[in-house]
Amino acid sequence: MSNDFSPPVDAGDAAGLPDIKRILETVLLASAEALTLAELKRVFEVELSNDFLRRALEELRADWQGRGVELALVADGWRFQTRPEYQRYLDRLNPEKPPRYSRATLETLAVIAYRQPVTRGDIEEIRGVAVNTQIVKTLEERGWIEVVGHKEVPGRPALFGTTRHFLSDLGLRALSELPPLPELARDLILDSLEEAPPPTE
Amino acid sequence: MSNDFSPPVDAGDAAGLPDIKRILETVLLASAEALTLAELKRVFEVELSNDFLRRALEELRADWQGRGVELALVADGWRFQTRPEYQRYLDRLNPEKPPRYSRATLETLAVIAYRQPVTRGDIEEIRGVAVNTQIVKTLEERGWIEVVGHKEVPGRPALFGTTRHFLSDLGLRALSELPPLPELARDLILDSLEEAPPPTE
Amino acid sequence: MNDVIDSAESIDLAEEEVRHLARVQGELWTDLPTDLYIPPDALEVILEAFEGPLDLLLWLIRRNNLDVLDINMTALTRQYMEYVEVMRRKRLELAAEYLVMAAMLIEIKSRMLLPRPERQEEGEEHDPRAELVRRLLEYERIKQGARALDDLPRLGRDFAGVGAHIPRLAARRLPLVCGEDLMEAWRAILKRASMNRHHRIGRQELSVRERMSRILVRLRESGRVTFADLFDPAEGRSGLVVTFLALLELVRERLVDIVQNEPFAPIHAQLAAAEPSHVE
Repeated sequence: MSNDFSPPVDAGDAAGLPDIKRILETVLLASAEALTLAELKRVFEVELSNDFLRRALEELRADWQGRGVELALVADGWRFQTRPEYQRYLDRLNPEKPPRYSRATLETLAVIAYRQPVTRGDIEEIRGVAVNTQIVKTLEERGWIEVVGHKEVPGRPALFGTTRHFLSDLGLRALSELPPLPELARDLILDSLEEAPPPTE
Repeated sequence: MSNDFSPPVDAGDAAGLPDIKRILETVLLASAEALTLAELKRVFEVELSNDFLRRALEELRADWQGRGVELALVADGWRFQTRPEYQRYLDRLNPEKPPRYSRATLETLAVIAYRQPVTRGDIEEIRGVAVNTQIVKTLEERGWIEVVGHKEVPGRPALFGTTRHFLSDLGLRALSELPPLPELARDLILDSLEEAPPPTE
Repeated sequence: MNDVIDSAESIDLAEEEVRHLARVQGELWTDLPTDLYIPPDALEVILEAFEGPLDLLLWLIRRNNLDVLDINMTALTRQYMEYVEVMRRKRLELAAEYLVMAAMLIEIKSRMLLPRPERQEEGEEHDPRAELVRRLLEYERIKQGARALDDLPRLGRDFAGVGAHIPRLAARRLPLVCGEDLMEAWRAILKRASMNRHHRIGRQELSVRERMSRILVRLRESGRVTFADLFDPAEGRSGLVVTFLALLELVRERLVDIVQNEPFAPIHAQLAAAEPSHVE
């Protein structure tokens, strides 16, 4: 069924799709955080199916095409966000530059993102240098990484992984949407260095 | 003005009214605070007149008519804000603990409900403490109590009673649907036994 | 190593940083000199451009057009050692990782010079450089991954969230009260009150007291009302009784006067007049 939304059971609260879309729009525009389907369901007095809600959200997303703000689905849920093309206007309003991350920070983040779960020792092995505590703290405070467990070796070192929030901040829905790591001369390595094939995703 | 914004134009930053409106919309939606005309002017590379900007904002406000979010001019400037009618949806999303009335307020209300019509003096005598003027005002503003007459004694003190609105807010058809009160003597015994089962009658 | 957030630092290629930073030092280099001479002033800057020994090795390999899969260990080790030597001379707090890597390079180089033992593990031919190459490639991939992550549009930098204001007034919530709350409040009052006073409030009395309020409101609005008009037969018998009891109570409490001007004339109810004795 393409577009024939049947009106939700007992209007009460929301008589039809236009109303539901307007309510979704309002709630999402007012929310600073992304909202999951479950949270959005809670908004309505009547029980709406996931399917119905998803279709309403997709329609709403289409309604917002061509504006400076778009409805996006990210790891944390649905949220309205500005389009990157409009960032320069926001920058002029607020000239304070967001923090730039050092290469060390970004590389640490990349190891955790692409090789998770990893211990501090794993990160040091890959980068060839000690991990600065401040870097881990910075990434934790940003809510991008978290301790996801402990490795069952002496000392039980913490295992780090990235969070949903990290994916959402980059506008992604899942880890699989991360830019793929380059396959560096993979064939050559496989041919000549049989005992050390490169890790593959 | 429906949805037919033309695509963003780079040249000169803002080629026409639709672009300017779209930029204003984006910037205002992204801003947590209200924005003054001066701040909004800063967003544009080209110098826009106050008049022009105000007209664009008025048009934008009109575009948002009938939505759950409105563009409002408040003391601090312009901002998008949710309409009161949509508050209940936001409340359901974020169920906060509802505030509670103080013990003094509840007791005053109880005396008025069970002993109406009563004067302030009656309430003070029953509760054994002076009645705070603010409490009476709070209950009057809530529309739960009203002055139903005056006692013909010196000073002609007001007689308070509960309103129909009070009954409907409590989901009652009549005052007699309030939970019946057990006898005092029995209460005290039960209380002293520390059992305090729900009173049945 | 520059491990903390530094707004001036970027994810650009090490070479670009070296060149850029070196220019800041007043020297106009387009590349590092091949003789590896490093002006003492620039050394620290150059060190900071590398994230560690792996980073330095990758840079040396790239700069010398070495094949990462067939590294000339002699050339690489010599160059690396020269760097480390300069670093050691100028910077005593040289990170230990650089020295560990130096030891590793020398070990690899010497193993390549030695005749290979007959029995290697499982008969496989083992290239001493394999582990180094694996680490270099893995690090290179992570470097590129880091750059790719940095290039992704990021909330707060390349786009923003939205947040329509929720007006405070609309957000004001009123306390909820239920019947039990009132009962509890009443019990609390009674507990405080003297023990010998018995308040018993039943359903019947409550309806009477409620009706008293309603009659007072009606009389205030309409003035004098005929007695009969106060009764609504539609309420049924119990309703009529409640109204009658309410009127009696109102009269007893001197809130309402019942008047009849002459026998058999209509009876009226009205709000009690001020007592003459109190009106001076």
